[in-house]
Amino acid sequence: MNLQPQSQCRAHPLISVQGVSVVFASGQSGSALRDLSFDLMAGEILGIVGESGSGKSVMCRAIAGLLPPSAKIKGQMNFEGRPYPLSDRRLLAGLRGHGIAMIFQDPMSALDPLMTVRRHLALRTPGDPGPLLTTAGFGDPGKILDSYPHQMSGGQCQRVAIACALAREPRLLIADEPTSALDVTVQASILKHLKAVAAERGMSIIFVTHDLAVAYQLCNQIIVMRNGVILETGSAAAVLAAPRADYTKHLIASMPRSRPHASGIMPQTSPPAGLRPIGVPSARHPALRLDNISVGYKTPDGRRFDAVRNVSVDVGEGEIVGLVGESASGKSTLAKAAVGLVTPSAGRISMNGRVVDWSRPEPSWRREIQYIFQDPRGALDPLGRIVHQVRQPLDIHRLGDKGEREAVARARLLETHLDDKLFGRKPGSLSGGQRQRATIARALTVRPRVLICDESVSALDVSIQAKILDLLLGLRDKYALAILFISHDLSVIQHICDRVVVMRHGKLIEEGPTFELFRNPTESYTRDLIAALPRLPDAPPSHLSEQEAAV
Amino acid sequence: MNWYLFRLGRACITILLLLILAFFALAASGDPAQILLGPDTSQAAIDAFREKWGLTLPLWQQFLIYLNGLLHMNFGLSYRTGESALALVLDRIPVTLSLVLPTILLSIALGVPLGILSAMHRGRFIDRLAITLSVVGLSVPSFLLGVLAMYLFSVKLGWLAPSGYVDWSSYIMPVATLSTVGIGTYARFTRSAMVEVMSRPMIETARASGLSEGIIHRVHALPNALTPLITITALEFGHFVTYAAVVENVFGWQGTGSLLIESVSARDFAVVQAIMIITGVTMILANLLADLSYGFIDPRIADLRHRSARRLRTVCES
Amino acid sequence: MNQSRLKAKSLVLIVILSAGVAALSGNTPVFARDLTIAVPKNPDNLDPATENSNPNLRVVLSLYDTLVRFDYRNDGKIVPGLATEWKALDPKTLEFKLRPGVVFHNGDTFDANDVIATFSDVRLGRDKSVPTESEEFLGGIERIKAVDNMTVRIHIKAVDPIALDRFATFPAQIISETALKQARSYNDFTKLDAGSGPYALVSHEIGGATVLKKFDAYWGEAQAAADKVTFVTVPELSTRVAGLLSGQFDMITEIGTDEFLQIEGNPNGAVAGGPIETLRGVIFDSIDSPIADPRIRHAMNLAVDRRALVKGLYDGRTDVPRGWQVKTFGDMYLQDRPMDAYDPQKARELLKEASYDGKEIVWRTQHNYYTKQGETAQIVQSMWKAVGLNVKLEFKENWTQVLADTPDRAIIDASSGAYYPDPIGQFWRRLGPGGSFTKQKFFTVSADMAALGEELSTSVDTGHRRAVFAQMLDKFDEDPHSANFYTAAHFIGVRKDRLTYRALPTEYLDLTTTGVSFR
Amino acid sequence: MILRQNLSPAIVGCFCVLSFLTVLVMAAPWLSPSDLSEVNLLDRFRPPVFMGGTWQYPLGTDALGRDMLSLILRAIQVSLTIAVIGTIGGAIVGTTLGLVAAWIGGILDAIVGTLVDFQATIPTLILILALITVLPSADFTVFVAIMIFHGWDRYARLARAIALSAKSQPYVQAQQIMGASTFRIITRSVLPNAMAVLLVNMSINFPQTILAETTLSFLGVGIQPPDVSLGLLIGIGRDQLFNAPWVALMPGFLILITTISISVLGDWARDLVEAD
Repeated sequence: MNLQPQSQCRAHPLISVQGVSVVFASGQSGSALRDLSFDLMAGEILGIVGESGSGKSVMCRAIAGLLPPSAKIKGQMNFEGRPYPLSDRRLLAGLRGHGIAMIFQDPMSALDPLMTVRRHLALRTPGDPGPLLTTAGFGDPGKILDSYPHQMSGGQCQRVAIACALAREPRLLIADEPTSALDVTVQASILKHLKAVAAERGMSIIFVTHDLAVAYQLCNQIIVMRNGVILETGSAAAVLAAPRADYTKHLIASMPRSRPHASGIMPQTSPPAGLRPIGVPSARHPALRLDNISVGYKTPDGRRFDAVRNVSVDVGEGEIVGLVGESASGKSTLAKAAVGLVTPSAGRISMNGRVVDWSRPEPSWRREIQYIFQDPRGALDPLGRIVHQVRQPLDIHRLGDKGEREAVARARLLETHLDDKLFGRKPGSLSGGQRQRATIARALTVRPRVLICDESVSALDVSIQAKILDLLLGLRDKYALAILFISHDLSVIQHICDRVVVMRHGKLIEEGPTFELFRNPTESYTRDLIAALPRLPDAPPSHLSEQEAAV
Repeated sequence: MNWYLFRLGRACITILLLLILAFFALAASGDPAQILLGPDTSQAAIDAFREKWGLTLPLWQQFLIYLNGLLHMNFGLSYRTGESALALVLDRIPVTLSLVLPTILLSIALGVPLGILSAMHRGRFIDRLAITLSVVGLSVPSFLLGVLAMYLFSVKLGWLAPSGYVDWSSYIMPVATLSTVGIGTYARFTRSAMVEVMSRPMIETARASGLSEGIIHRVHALPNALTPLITITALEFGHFVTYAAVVENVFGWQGTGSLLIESVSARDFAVVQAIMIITGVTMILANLLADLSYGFIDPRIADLRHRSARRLRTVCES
Repeated sequence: MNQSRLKAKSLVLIVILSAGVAALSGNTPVFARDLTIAVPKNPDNLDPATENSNPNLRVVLSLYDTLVRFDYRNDGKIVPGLATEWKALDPKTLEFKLRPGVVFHNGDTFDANDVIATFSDVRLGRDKSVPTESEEFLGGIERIKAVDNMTVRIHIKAVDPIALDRFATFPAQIISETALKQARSYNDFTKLDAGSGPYALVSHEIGGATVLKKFDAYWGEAQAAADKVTFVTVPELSTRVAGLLSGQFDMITEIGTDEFLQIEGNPNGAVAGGPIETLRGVIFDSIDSPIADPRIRHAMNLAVDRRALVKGLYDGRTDVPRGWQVKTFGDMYLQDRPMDAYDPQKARELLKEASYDGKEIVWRTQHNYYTKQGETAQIVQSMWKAVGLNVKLEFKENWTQVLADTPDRAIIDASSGAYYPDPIGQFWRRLGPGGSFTKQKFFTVSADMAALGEELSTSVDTGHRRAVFAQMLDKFDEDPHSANFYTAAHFIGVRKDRLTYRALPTEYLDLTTTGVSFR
Repeated sequence: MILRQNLSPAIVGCFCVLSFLTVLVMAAPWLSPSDLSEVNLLDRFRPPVFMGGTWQYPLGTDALGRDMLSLILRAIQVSLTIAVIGTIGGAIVGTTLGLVAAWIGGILDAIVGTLVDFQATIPTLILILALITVLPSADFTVFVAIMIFHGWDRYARLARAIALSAKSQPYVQAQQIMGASTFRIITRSVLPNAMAVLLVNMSINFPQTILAETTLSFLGVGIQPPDVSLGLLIGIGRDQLFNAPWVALMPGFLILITTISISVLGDWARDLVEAD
């Protein structure tokens, strides 16, 4: 499949890739590529979109010559008019730096911990590092030059990595999910700088992302990939506004977006019958009440550092309360305090009107509140079979005999729509979505009244994310669950929550019903957050239920 | 500052444990009078000996007297010779060090490149060969190797003097024998450290921004893989000292190790204690030094120190 | 040790630390008449009265003289030493005429005062101020008087047939009075070169080398054979052998017969030595032990095939003893006594008679305190097993553990040197009522035996004493408190391209011209 | 899948060596041609068949005329038993202390930490040397018990680190939230997951234990005759290395192949663990 160049300004593409196939010696067919081709003009930004395992990273590494020796590569590329067989890693290595440069997802581990920023840059260019850093988005490069990576934030590290990549003035920058691990405001700023650099230097960018909205905001061209093949190519606007492939449509439909009443997965911001109307806090019977909670640590120099300061949050029965904030805002600490993983230095926690003190827990309390972690991989014991792990809370609380427990566990797993063939498996052989279903099933085994979801869908692909959110909503309705939903992703929050609490630097800064808060944020910080949110065009139509059936 | 205090406190407790162990364990193990004077000795001579060395006092009093002496840098007198135990040990330390230091240097000089070579060719023949060599180095008892080497180079070929110090060539066999273990250890350590570092994202980032493999190995991989080498060396120092005892014995060198073996079997308390204390203190200092120098190389170490300091506080508070 | 020395040493340490590799001692130039001897251990101190171990005995003959001496090369006859003549004034008084013109290594001239100092209570530790092993040997001295400057008279407490012998060997080595006075403490003294022997001390390092040099002013005919002698400590046997074969050492001590083939197979290697005046065996605990019944002990003695031991372990190069005696006894040696019998059949019968029920008998031994100790123990154990004795070997670290008087103590290793060529110096010293084993409650000496022993100790008539000794040995066989396995042997490896060595039948090493001749 | 891929001939070989040795250990009592204490003074130092000896003593005899085949069978049994028990014992002691220290923290953690520091500070062999000489009789059981001291600190360090990281693992926190007891969490979750790492460490520790035994036997404080171990055989045979090399070299070779096998398998196991 060939992408017809849209740009008219040059006759020849900067890079033209033809017939790339990659097979891994170990036989991991999932990440192999099958016969890909595309062109990219100088100065253009190409977005490669796809869910995990679609092969987008493999392709970028193939172009950059960074695939491990175990990968068998076929195909070739033309770069600035010269042909390069992609199997010749040595030849490709010669291209890196001045021809092609690449940056990666995890900025904290991208830099050498033993080197200052200055040395990082000096290794790559003899020139003055200052302007380079300015290009990468540092306002005052002098401040950062002598810092070590561990002294910088993730966003700063990524900017340094970008500066390193740009040091030899590459013609093409490949960026593999460079902002996925960053806060949304930082992401916005980095995207802005990348776009500016591309324009200024006439440099091309291949931008890999799982986030359609990011791709839409940044890219001229978009490639949609799945299972190692290109499903769709075209200009960003065209692909997103009028997707041709079913998969693309499904992806777009799965995106949590700021259109509250659009589809089946959209949050029921209008309250279920018999419950309080939206936007009125604490009218319902509060299932979980966090009252003036503070959590303090001591810093190395002996001062006290409050991760959470006097935060009060109520979650009513059948209510989903979103807790938003960027990294280190204290939202996770607050959630952990609620279940006793962290001891609050002040404040009171009560469940269903009863004050609980986790330092002297009663077994029955443990059954009333459950917690779902971000990474479903880590939340399950890698050695235990799924059904046994779901049964575990019953084992711990010695509820019922063995047969009953097994039956309950299976019932819960079915409730989360997990295929019963998987019940006897170990987590390793399950996908992320399946694992998250299992952890949800486990949390529900003891029929808790309160559920805390700590970034529970952040690690999942967007289509799976949509399904899990749907599942949560369903369960909420069925059991009148009170859910405290923590996320840095405002679009997800917008989807699912009745009410939103915004935290920053450990303090609660704003609170309100979802719809109103998003439409009319009072705090400037909230406004920044919302503004930084990458958005898709408001056009596309489809109904997710149909899409889901189709996929 | 807290970190230093914390480390210092730990070190002091360790030394105290050491003293207690050295004193009471050895005291429980046999009557030095009987051991030193032999089987034919008359009771009178034994009594005289006990009286002379204060062995008739209760143990705890002997211990307190000993501790008090230590405070005045008095490690006691050797029962065997009546000389200062410290002087005896200090006399021997240069010998052991003159074996151990070249050994460490040689082990690093050969083991580290071997490990790097191995890591660079991971899974290939050269890697397997290097691993096998290092395991062989670790597995052959050093005394056996020593005797074999001596037979070959001294008796058969007549190249080297088999024992003691004659000239610089006397170092060849003992140091080579001792180094087999060290080379194996360093090679294995370096290999796994290099393999680990080379799999870090920062290596891919460096490649992706156009740095050559040579620069990456030299500038990124090596420093990161080798910083822990300092700690390893500090810990390995103890192993070297132990194996030096065996090698000293085989090659007839009068070092601390052979002194220890003599003194343990003779129950020459003061000397054994002095050796254990000096070895222990040296190890503690070596570890401290390693930690300190680590701080110069790895900027993250400051955080580590803060973390230990925090742990100390939790200990104190609880 | 004083502060400045400590500082100096620390300084040395620092220098060496920074240099990495340091020269330890000067490279010794090789002279034709230098002798390097590798020994497993060097003595901890050089006072002959402190210790009578192999390491000491190897060195003291070169450093010290005695008033009289045994001429080991001539049937152990007593010959003049520092005394030119002597006579017994009465059975309890000995008078020695001292040799004029003798100088000590420290320049002091020998006279009666030195003899008096040597046998003084202070020096011999009889006031218990210093630990020495003199009591058993010289405890019989009552007083010493100088008749004149070159004559001393020694009074002993009781009649003693070997009174003169006692001044011929350990621990009667004469020391300089000046040295004794100069020494600020006993420990100082043990490091001093206080003798008048053919060699003078150059240096003595604890656990390290001991270096001697020829003493030019030596009075005797047999002068030091070498200009310089270095005793190097080399604990490992194979290292000593390698050193000898590669020419690093001129002599090595404490080798076994298994090394002969290798040493003698080398064109430059030779072996000297043979049996010495020491018996190797075990001591039985006959009080409160599974072998309290004398028949069992008798059986044990009968079950040991000593010929096989000597042939197997010593390649036939030592002797099977004829009872508790060694050839150096001279007149007192009972030649016609049979060798210790090997009769397993009778042993089994005795065990049956004693109704021995296979109870475990513990034998405490050590690895290598004595030459071939562990091997001997394992071989004898299997011999005992063959007649039905259940002997368990326990290897111990040191003498405290070996001697500990716990209920399981039954057999321990021992060796008994004939310091004086007489049964009193060996058999009765070890097994009589005054010996250490009686004190440590291994056995009691029967009244009959004690009476015989008294007779042996006080009679001066050789014929009568021989008869008494024979009687004692017969009696002992019936109720043995010990078993001897073989006469101990010392073998010395020699570079025959450099020298020949004529060994003495003792643990002493003769480094004078009578012992060593260079090629 | 991973298993099949990495099964090189070398690894299969190592497996075979270890299995063969294990079988020998099991069958030693039946295979031994003669009693250990059977001394034959007339047959000292008979060479093995492959060095020109006779089939009466397939592997020759030692200085006491004992049959080397019987000695070596017993020696393998003794050495492997010591190494296995020492390694497992050290693993149990160290792991327990490390886990408990990390989980309970506070003073206990400080105590265990100090003990670990102490162990790391004093060269282990020197410590064992001191311990062995203290004990009135160093028989087999005592010796094995002492070998536990060899390397427990590494397990303690590892287990402590594992437990500390496990404490922040979601699946462990999940169990805390479910209300599981500490004991349950440690035994059911932390330990099984730490097993792989601990096993790899055991494969490193095992050869070291064998070598420690060898060194101690060389110094005369290891296994006591008439019993034998591989180390003791080398120790005894070293004096006769020139005229009867088989006495020391055969056990030396056995130690070599055993430790190489274990190390290779350990490396392989570590690769498996890391691949996960």
